Amino acid sequence: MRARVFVTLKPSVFDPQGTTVAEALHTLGYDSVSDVRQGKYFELEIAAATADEAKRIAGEVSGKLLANPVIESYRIEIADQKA
Amino acid sequence: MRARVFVTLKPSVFDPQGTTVAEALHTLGYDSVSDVRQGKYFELEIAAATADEAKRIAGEVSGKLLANPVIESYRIEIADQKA
Amino acid sequence: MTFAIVVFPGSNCDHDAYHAVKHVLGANARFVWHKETNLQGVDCVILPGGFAHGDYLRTGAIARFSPVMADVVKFAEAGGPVIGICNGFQVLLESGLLPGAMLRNRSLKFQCEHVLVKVEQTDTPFTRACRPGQILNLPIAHGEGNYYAEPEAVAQLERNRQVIFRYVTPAGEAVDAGNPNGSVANIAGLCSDRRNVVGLMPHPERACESALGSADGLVLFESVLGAVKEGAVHAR
Amino acid sequence: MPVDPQLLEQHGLTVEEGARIIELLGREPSITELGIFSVMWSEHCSYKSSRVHLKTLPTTGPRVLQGPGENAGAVDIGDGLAAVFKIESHNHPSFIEPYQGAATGVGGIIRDIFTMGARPVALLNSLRFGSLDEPLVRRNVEGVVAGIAGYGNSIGIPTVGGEIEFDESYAGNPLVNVFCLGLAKADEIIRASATGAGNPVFYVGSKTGRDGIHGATMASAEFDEKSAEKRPAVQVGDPFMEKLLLEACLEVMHSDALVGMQDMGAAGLTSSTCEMGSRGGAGIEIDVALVPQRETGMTPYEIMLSESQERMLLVVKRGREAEVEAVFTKWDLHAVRIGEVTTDGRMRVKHHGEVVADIPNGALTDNAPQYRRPMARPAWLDEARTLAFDTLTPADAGAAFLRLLASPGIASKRWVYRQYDHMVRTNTIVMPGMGAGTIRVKGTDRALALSVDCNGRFVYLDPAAGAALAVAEAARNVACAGGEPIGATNCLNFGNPQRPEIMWQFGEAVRGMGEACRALGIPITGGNVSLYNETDGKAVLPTPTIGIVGLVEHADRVVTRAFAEAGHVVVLLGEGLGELGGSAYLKVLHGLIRGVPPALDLAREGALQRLLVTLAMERISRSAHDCAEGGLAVTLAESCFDTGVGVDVDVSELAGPAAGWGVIATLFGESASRAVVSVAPGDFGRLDAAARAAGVPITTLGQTGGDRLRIRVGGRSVVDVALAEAEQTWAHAIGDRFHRAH
Ligand SMILES: Nc1ncnc2c1ncn2[C@@H]1O[C@H](COP(=O)(O)OP(=O)(O)O)[C@@H](O)[C@H]1O
Ligand SMILES: [Mg+2]
Repeated sequence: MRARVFVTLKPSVFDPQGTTVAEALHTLGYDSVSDVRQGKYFELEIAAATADEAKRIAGEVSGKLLANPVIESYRIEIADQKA
Repeated sequence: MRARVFVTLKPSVFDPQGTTVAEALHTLGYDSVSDVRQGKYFELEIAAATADEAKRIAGEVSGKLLANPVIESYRIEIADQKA
Repeated sequence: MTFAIVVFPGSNCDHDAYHAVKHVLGANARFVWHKETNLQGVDCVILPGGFAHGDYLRTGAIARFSPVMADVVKFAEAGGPVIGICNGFQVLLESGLLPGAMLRNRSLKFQCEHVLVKVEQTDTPFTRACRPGQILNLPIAHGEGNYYAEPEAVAQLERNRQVIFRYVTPAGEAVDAGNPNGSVANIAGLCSDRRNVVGLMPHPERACESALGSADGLVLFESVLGAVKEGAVHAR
Repeated sequence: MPVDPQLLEQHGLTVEEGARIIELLGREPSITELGIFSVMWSEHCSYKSSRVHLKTLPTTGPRVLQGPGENAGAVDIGDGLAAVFKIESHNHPSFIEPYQGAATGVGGIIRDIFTMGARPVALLNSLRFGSLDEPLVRRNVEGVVAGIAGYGNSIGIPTVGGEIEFDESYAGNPLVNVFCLGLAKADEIIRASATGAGNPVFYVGSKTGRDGIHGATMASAEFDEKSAEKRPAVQVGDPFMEKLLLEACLEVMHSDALVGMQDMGAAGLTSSTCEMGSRGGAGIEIDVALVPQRETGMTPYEIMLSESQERMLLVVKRGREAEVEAVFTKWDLHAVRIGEVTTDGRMRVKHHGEVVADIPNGALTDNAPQYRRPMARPAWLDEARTLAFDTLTPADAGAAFLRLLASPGIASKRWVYRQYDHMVRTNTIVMPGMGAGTIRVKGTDRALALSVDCNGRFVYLDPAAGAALAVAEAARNVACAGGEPIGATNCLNFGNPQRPEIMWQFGEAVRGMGEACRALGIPITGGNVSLYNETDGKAVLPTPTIGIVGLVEHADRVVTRAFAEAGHVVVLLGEGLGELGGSAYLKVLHGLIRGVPPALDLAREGALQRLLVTLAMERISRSAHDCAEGGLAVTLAESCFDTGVGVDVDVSELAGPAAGWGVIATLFGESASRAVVSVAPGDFGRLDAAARAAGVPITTLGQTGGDRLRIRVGGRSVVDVALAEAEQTWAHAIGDRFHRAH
């Protein structure tokens, strides 16, 4: 089963990359883009019987390794079943 | 309007980060995870009248700046309308 | 002869390049701020190492939109010699002046160390003073120097003899043991199809004086100095 | 607002301190004022437990241009130039978030240097972690090293040296101390003071968010389960912003439009506003509504206490604003006027014109509490200082030798420094791993040799002696390279000062450090104190790290640790007394931190250091390496590595009986004031004469050459290994403990 994990900085945490990208976009003339936040995106192939099980494994893995709980939060989607 | 952009390495490109994450997961005992690909994830706030317009802008921005077409591809979703 | 050293916000080897060409080589050098739009009067352009725009997003991704880059492209298209070192190489890749892209080092770590690099081609303005097959001891210092291009693109680079530097072992072999970062075909540096634009990950400007551990990098700057003096290369 | 005990406790203040605030203000403080007092009176900013001791350190000397009291110290290095340097800790943040904690530590110390008008040119770091066998410790190490690399590499300042040690006591409380050195024209040093009533105060750099609120108080509290809750306080570093700030500030300083500037580090806008006013004998009034903000709805309290990184406060001459603004604009930065200098000696904070805090500067600085905390020699110390050799079986010398080379404290640190750009700026003439990190000073003949050191085991067993030994070792390191030690900075890492035994360790260490620096003529021009380094009531090994700057007269005569070629004569300078107390041998082979640390005779130490400088500058020594961790055997091995020149020595003259503790003590004892030096045979006479003239004992051990490492006692080889094998063991011990070998 295919799991997608989105890791983003917690809202209160400063995102210098996003800020710099937003500035670059303004320099390029994209003034309609007002805010950019940059995060990480993972695709995992998980051998699991059910979507719930895949989600559980993805959650564990995210909490332990993919995301840094001190500054980041994560969200999981299982390919054929958004959650 | 909120746009989400996913940038991933093209399938043909070796992903050193994903490979390392997969190895680390196996060390931690997660043998059910067989393949990991790591990409980037952006959230953009775009001032646009319609979702289509937001999508057009996000597409331009991704093609020009957020993704490097030599190695990466991208996908866009507008917050309230998955695409 | 005058070198232009482009300074992007976040460049940090600009002063090192300046020191090498001005105080070691004895040529003229001037800094060109990235917002300037005129390279007039320069004979060679150096895009120095560093972290332009913090290397945020991707190395070189934002720098290639700097105003000065339009003139750098013009200068290159007119045949002028351009060298991108480390971050400068990454900017050349992003701006399409050289083909391919950089991935993270396969160690996933920044690596700073001396490596051995073999000169594969001596018909570029930056290698013409080298012996064919000469092995240079040069430092690298990068986190994303793992050169990648699609197999057909690499084949074309090889056909056109555009691979001018390769990482090698002390025995001079371009095998995995000599490859510090995972670059395809051990590629350490390239030239454009017209051969006047050169990019490389190692830092020749850090290896121009024996007090710094190696003076092997000086030959690149001597090469271009000779090429310009003899009129072998210039922007027309 | 009435201050109740609970509110005070949340602010890390005692009831007595609360009463004192009311007395100083003559009224109840507002919440913003209470926040301001809490950070300014925190241990981190007020040095309330340590100041009485720090006052005893030697801080003056003919070369000192700036002693303690400014953002960094400065010493004269000739040619009209000053070396500006300081060390700082970021221990607690680096435990909570290793990458960002270490990265922002680097960012902070760099700001301290360029705030003085100096261009930062070198970084070093001193790190302590738990055992590398623990997966969590390894992650911590990876994060900290990557964070230091991420920040330093990006901003383009080489990390030219440092140290890293491992001991279980640091598992829950690693130490991350970062040293930075910059160069300035001696007559252009900028002070962080605000003068000239009516001069505008500018804010420049990153916008202010809710980052790190109460970071300074966090750095002043020990860890327990509850500290996890303080996590949202984590700050994220932006080296790119700092690079812009660095270039812009240095450019602004070249105009004379600037009056003073200060970075906003710990305690952010609060400490910068109050300290600048206080140093200038003036006051500062600001309106926090004018402060650029990243988040919405921030209160004056939050704005004043935020520890967002990469921000500076500047005082500019009235009428010269446009010049300064133009420089920042060039670097894509905005300088924002947030207030002005006043004459009344107060820190006045407004919010949309309404006064929210109004405090005399003195109440926050000079009148901050000072404690002479009780001290007591720990009851366990006598026991720890006894070493019953008859209960131990000495290890086989050859096996012990390899075990020591493979122990992370002694093994090659290449896995660490390979991640640091140590060559950028093209000044580094002695790379990390080859001795004291040495940078040439372009435009002069000179170089600076830099070293940071501390052996926590020695300090634990005898704080005064241990701290003195740290000074001796750091100074000896720079002397080996050919540098005369001319200035020092310290970072004093200890446990909870409210425990008398910790306070005793602290007081003793400061005393020992002061004595050593005085005897060796090395002024301490600044430093940093980090207390409360404890986990669940267990303190780290007391770790008073010292950073020393050595001045090398001729850069082209610098000497490294490695044997240059075969056929050179190898000598030992100084005397081995076979002292095993606190040694790496006891720790690694027997798991013990016990005994009495080596004796230190400061007069002999000084003589040795002067001799080492002479030998290098007169081109007599071809290599020089000080004997420290692992003793003579490890020193000899390290002298062989990297150049691959073997060695064959006979230590009979030094050894006691040829078996048992005599050999072990000779090979692995860590007696002070020793160095292994090699010379070309033709230069031996000059060496011998110089050593005799200096009154330094000299013993010829053997010579360099071959591909083995052989140490003999009498006719018998006690260590005899292929150099390649020993070097492999040493080179890969740390890297192999991490996942990827590449
Ligand atoms: N251990 C010490 N020895 C000598 N001086 C010290 C020590 N610790 C701190 N100082 C001095 O006290 C002053 C305040 O230090 P600190 O609060 O760390 O500075 P900042 O907050 O500006 O970084 C500095 O001048 C510093 O040099
Ligand atoms: Mg400071």
